[in-house]
Amino acid sequence: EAAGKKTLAFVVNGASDFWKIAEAGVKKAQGELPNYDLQFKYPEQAAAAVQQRVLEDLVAAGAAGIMVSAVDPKNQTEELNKIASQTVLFTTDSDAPQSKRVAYIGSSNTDLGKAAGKLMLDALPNGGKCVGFVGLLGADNARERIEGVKETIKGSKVELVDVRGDEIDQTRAKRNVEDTLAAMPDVSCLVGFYSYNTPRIYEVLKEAGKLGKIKVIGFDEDPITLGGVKEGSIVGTVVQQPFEWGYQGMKLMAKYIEGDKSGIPANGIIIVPGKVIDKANVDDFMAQMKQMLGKK
Amino acid sequence: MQKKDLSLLILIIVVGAVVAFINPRFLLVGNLSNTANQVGMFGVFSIAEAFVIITGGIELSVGSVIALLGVLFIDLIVNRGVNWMAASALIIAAGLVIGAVHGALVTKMRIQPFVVTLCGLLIYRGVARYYTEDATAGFGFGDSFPTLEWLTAGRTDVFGFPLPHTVVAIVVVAFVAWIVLHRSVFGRYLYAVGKNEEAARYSGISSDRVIVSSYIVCGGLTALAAILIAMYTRSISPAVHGSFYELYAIAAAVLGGCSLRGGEGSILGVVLGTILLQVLQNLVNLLGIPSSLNFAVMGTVILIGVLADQYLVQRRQRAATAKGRLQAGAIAGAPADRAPAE
Amino acid sequence: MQKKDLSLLILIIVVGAVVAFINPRFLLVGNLSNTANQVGMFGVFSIAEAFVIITGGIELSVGSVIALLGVLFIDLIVNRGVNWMAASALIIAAGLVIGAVHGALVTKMRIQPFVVTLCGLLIYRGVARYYTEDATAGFGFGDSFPTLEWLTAGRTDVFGFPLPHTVVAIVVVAFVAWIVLHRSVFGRYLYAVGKNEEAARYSGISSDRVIVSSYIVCGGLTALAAILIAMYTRSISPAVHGSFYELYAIAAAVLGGCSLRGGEGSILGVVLGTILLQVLQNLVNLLGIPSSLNFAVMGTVILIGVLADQYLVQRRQRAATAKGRLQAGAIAGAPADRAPAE
Amino acid sequence: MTEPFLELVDISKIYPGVVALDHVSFSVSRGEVIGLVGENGAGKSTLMRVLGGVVEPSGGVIRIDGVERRSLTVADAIKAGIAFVHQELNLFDNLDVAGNVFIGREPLYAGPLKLVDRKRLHAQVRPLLERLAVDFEPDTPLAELSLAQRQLVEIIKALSLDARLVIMDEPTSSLTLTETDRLLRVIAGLKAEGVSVIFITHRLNEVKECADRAVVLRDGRTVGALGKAEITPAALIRLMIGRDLKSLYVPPAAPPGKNVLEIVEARTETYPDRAVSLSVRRGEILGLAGLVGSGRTELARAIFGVDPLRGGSIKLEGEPIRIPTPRAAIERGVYLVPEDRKRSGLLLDFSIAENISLPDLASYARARLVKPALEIENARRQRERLRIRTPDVATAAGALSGGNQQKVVLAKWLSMRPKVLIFDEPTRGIDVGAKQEIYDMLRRLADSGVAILMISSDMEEVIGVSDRIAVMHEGAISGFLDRSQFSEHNVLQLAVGHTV
Ligand SMILES: Nc1ncnc2c1ncn2[C@@H]1O[C@H](COP(=O)(O)OP(=O)(O)OP(=O)(O)O)[C@@H](O)[C@H]1O
Ligand SMILES: Nc1ncnc2c1ncn2[C@@H]1O[C@H](COP(=O)(O)OP(=O)(O)OP(=O)(O)O)[C@@H](O)[C@H]1O
Ligand SMILES: [Mg+2]
Ligand SMILES: [Mg+2]
Repeated sequence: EAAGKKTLAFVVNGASDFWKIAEAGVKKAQGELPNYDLQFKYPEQAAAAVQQRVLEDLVAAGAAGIMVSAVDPKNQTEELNKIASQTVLFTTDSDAPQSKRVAYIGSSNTDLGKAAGKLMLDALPNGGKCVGFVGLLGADNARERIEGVKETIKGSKVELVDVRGDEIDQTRAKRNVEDTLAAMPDVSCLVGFYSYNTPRIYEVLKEAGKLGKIKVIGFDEDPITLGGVKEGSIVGTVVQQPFEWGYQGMKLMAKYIEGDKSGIPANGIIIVPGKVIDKANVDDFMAQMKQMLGKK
Repeated sequence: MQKKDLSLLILIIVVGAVVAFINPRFLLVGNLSNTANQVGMFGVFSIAEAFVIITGGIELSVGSVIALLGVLFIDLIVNRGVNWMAASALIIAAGLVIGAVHGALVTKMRIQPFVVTLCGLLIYRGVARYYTEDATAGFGFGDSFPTLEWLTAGRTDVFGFPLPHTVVAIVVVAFVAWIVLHRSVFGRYLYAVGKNEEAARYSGISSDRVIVSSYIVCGGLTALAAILIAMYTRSISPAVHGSFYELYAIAAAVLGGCSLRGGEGSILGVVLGTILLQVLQNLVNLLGIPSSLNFAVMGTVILIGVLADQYLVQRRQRAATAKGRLQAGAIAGAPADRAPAE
Repeated sequence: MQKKDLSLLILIIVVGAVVAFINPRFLLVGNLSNTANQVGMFGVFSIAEAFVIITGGIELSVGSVIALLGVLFIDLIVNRGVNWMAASALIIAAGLVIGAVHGALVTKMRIQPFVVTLCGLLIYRGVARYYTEDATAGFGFGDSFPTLEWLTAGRTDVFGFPLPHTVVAIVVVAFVAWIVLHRSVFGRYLYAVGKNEEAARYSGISSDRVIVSSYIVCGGLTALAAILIAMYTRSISPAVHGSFYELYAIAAAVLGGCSLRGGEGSILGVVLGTILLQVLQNLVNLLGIPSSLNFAVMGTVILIGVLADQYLVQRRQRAATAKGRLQAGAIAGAPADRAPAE
Repeated sequence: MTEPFLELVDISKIYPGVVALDHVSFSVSRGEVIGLVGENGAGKSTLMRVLGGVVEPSGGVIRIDGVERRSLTVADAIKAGIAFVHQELNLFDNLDVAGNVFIGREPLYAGPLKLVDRKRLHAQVRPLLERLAVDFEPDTPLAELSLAQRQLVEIIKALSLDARLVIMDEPTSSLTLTETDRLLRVIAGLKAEGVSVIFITHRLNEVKECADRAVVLRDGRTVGALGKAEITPAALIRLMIGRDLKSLYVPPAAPPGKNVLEIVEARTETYPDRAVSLSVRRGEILGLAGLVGSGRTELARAIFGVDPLRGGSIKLEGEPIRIPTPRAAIERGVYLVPEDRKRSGLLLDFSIAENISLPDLASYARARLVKPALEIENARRQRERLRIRTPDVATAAGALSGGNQQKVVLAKWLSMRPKVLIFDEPTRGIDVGAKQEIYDMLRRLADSGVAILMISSDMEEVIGVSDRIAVMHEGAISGFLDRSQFSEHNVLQLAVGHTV
């Protein structure tokens, strides 16, 4: 490590493509922050204990600032405070409002869920039965998204009858969709709550020849999801802007460490709103993504 | 068919009947076809595992190998434009090499199979994650390999039943494995080495070669499973893809009558074990059991099945002894000067 | 200290020295204290596992038990307002009961330990998830149990080193386990049953009782570990909490010289195995190795360590033979009519 | 004779398909030494296992000191003062000698913790080791002992019990004359102390030497008892098999031919500085005698390719050959019948037919697929030829009695074309009838041109069967004896390293 360079770390809650976008944001920030060494950390498992370990080790290694997407923010408060007492701590993705973190940068999963709920209402004017698919049923982001959806569709004829979990096992994710089609012939819309759920839904419907007959609403920006949106077989997808979290977050943190605290609002919460991608804006979004990730 | 296999079959039928009774949609062609498809994929690597278990070893890296080879396969055909046949050959070759390395470490370096394959479990997943930088490897939208897809993930209509090609794969693999294990010289050697390596050596069997071969077979079959599964999910997050699959494989093998002490087990049993596990998965979704209870249901049914089987075995033994006693009575009543039995 | 333990210690020291050389922050008091804390928690359930492995069994439900009992513990003290001492006692009792059930299924019903504990793995996690409806169980903000927290997650300054109390726990547990295993009659029986159950039975040892006891000890210690870990993470997502910990435990035990065939292993070895695994985890984070490579590094170091050990063993054997030759030479030179050696 | 303190009345034991004991009655008095003999599978071990609490009888009663019981547990038996040396070793490789001897009865430190007092443990074992004058220590790990040494540990374990009755199930099967003599003296000592001994053996001379009474079992029933004066091998044999046996030694049909196997300066792992040279001729039975641990087994293992040869060379029919693995040996027609048949000779869970075909499976296969019909057919042939007593060649080899198991091992090799057959203790644990059959077989094989190397610790057998004897002492050949020089004295002199 070059002498004198301060380390800023971005610690995520598990490995996924989603965080690749945030990493791109961090890389962009690195270009503008030559005096810092920006690190991007994936804990080897999406478990609080594992992440805690990564945080402790980062503090031990002398990180000047850490931005973390806590696995379980509600209950990690104490531990996060321990980290916050030794270094500058930002949270992202899901907040830990009661902790001593300096700021939160991210979206509100409940809002994202509400946006998806609106998509469902629009897609099913006459109502219908919906089933959702998610990786970890118990995770906060999943609960908040589901809550947002339920809140929005409450009182309408659209119904979310079940949400199936798959432990982030793709085989099971796909299988869950197959089994749902078998068990409920009258299902009229499927919702993929995690980024990989929507592509699995898309594939199963394609194989069953039901594309377009059953409405699909997704989250996040998997290429297949976007392709489906473009094709018209997926109603729309609700995306967050992790690139901005990484980019803005790192720059804010550097500023904060240098003593400039103007970028932080009083409550410490900086919401980067999500976006609904549908057939109208999908081309623009795809172009933008390509540029962000620097892909060919 | 061995008794063990029969009781497993009965368990499957009982579970199936109960599910069909509660939700008749269980018997829909589509659902059966989906379940059969899963059995195809999981069966291939469960049979792979059985080969190693029969020689008294264990292979814990199945899941990680499936992740690593799956990632490589997709990378080869999607990003590097390698012809899919060449890519499949390469992947299978890689599986064979991995098996050979495990076998060599176990036999030549005399490291416990558990340790060798545990390190494999850790290393291969790490390599897969590093290689993709933790990104998901997958087909882009519209990427299409019609022949490959038809071969691996397609279905053919057979008298109105959409038969998944993975089922064809498992039938072929199981048939060949059955011949090899239960009919061939090599299979006999596998059991002999698993039962008593020393006695096998004294009979002129080169047990090291047999053990290495079992790992190689396992590696090759696992690679085949990796391709089938990759083509099914069409996307692989290297951090989680296939994790815990080694437990599935071992569970299927053990349910199917393999003993972790080696020297026991039948191919039919392993296939039935796989079917049971998949029917249990299907049941949870079809009966609308909360998915959090998925594993618990699986565990409970397995436990009940094993307990029932054990109970029946013990009853059968008692019956046999009772019969023996009757015979003894008859003998005791025979004239004392009967001819010696020699 | 056995030779096996010694080579493990040397491996740990070598790895530690290399890490410290590359990043001296490894030796910071805070870092060492954190690593020690991890060793404390993981060591307790690794020792638990070792008890079962030594009798020739295996316990796969460690991780799930840690999840289930952790959830229950937090639920008891946070939501049901049970006194923490009573709650701890209840949890440990639950662990003992789980162990007793496993032991009974293994000995009385004669079901393979692998099957029994695999079902346990599936069932307990399912129950934990169902109980909490997949929600995370944890302390709310401000919930505070000062004595309990101090006892389980606190640290005491010892000559400037913040000694985590989990280390105290592991030292006590290891010491007692060492006495029990290596000095007491019960320990002797554990090894005897693990090596040759039939012979143990012929010697008047009730091997069933010994085996059941080993599962009970394992259950109790796992419950203790569950409490320590719950108090460390302060939150438990039942779906993932403690998953794979059984592999950690088995790996630590096997690294520490336990054989999965039973009858072998030492407590010191298991503790050293745990330390090695934790230092490796620490290393990945400290050296800024991409965390995707975490497991790969762990696997590689273990493999290299085992290989080196094996290499040394083989060299030592060759050396011993050479020495034997020398002694034999001396005998050959002795007068021919010396007293027969009988 | 005093009143019997222990009585077995009408004991039966039924295994699925087998009646192992059929209303056997049996009693033991104080200070009595009883020889229990019978063919393999007669039920001797089963009867004793009932007494030792290992097997639950299907019928009958056990009366100890007037108290009647239907069955015993191991703990009951130990409490009643019964010590048991099992036919198969029951020891722990992961404990030392002392730990094995006192397993289940460790001396403890005072206090509730039940900690083992290891000093006392070792001290208690030492005098027992001295009593049998063994060459290992209380703290020698068991894993380092040879089969015979392990057998001694088992005996010591039984002696350490201070029992009223010591049951020894074939304790001498792997011992040489020296150890056997010492053991017989120990038995005499026990008798003098008022301890009773039940002694099972297939070496009938031993019964004559030590027993006050001999009980003969056949097919699970008592067929007779002989008082001390009546015990002679011939009388025992008549009771056991219902006819007389001809003498052991049958001279070769033709003088021996050319050297088939030549060992030149062979060195083994344990005695790398001792070299062994010997040769076996066509049609000859070369006996290889020696004390326990003299390195005979190791030599055989090295020739057969199980262990590496540390030097020297092997010639087969004049041609130097290298045998790195058993496979190589088998391909050249050099076969070994190992001394530990349960561990190395047989796969106990495999059927008889499968065991026989294993070394030569390819010839029972077409296109690499095994034809079970061929295996069965050959196994049936071997069953007739060797008179293996089993109704069905598909039974597991483990279900056979010891003698029949040994015949299965033999059948393995006789199905192929042997050039050299090495027998390591060919009749360990085998009854006289079967012994006779095996000796006949050895002679017929030799006459058909096979060169036979027979390692044996049974003096009678070495002298009775061999055409020539080589004696080993501490890893080297201490001398050869021709038929004219055969005598116990000469063999023993060479075995302890003296010359004759
Ligand atoms: N566990 C068992 N299961 C079934 N049959 C058995 C069992 N143990 C013994 N037998 C049968 O009981 C009969 C008596 O066996 P036992 O071992 O008592 O003979 P033995 O007289 O000791 O013979 P040997 O001289 O070969 O030791 C044999 O036919 C044997 O096959
Ligand atoms: N498994 C073993 N492990 C260690 N040492 C052994 C082992 N087997 C034999 N030995 C040692 O090797 C030496 C040679 O034993 P070997 O078995 O060849 O002797 P033997 O003449 O066949 O005598 P016997 O078989 O009657 O004991 C002995 O000193 C013995 O202690
Ligand atoms: Mg016997
Ligand atoms: Mg020998």
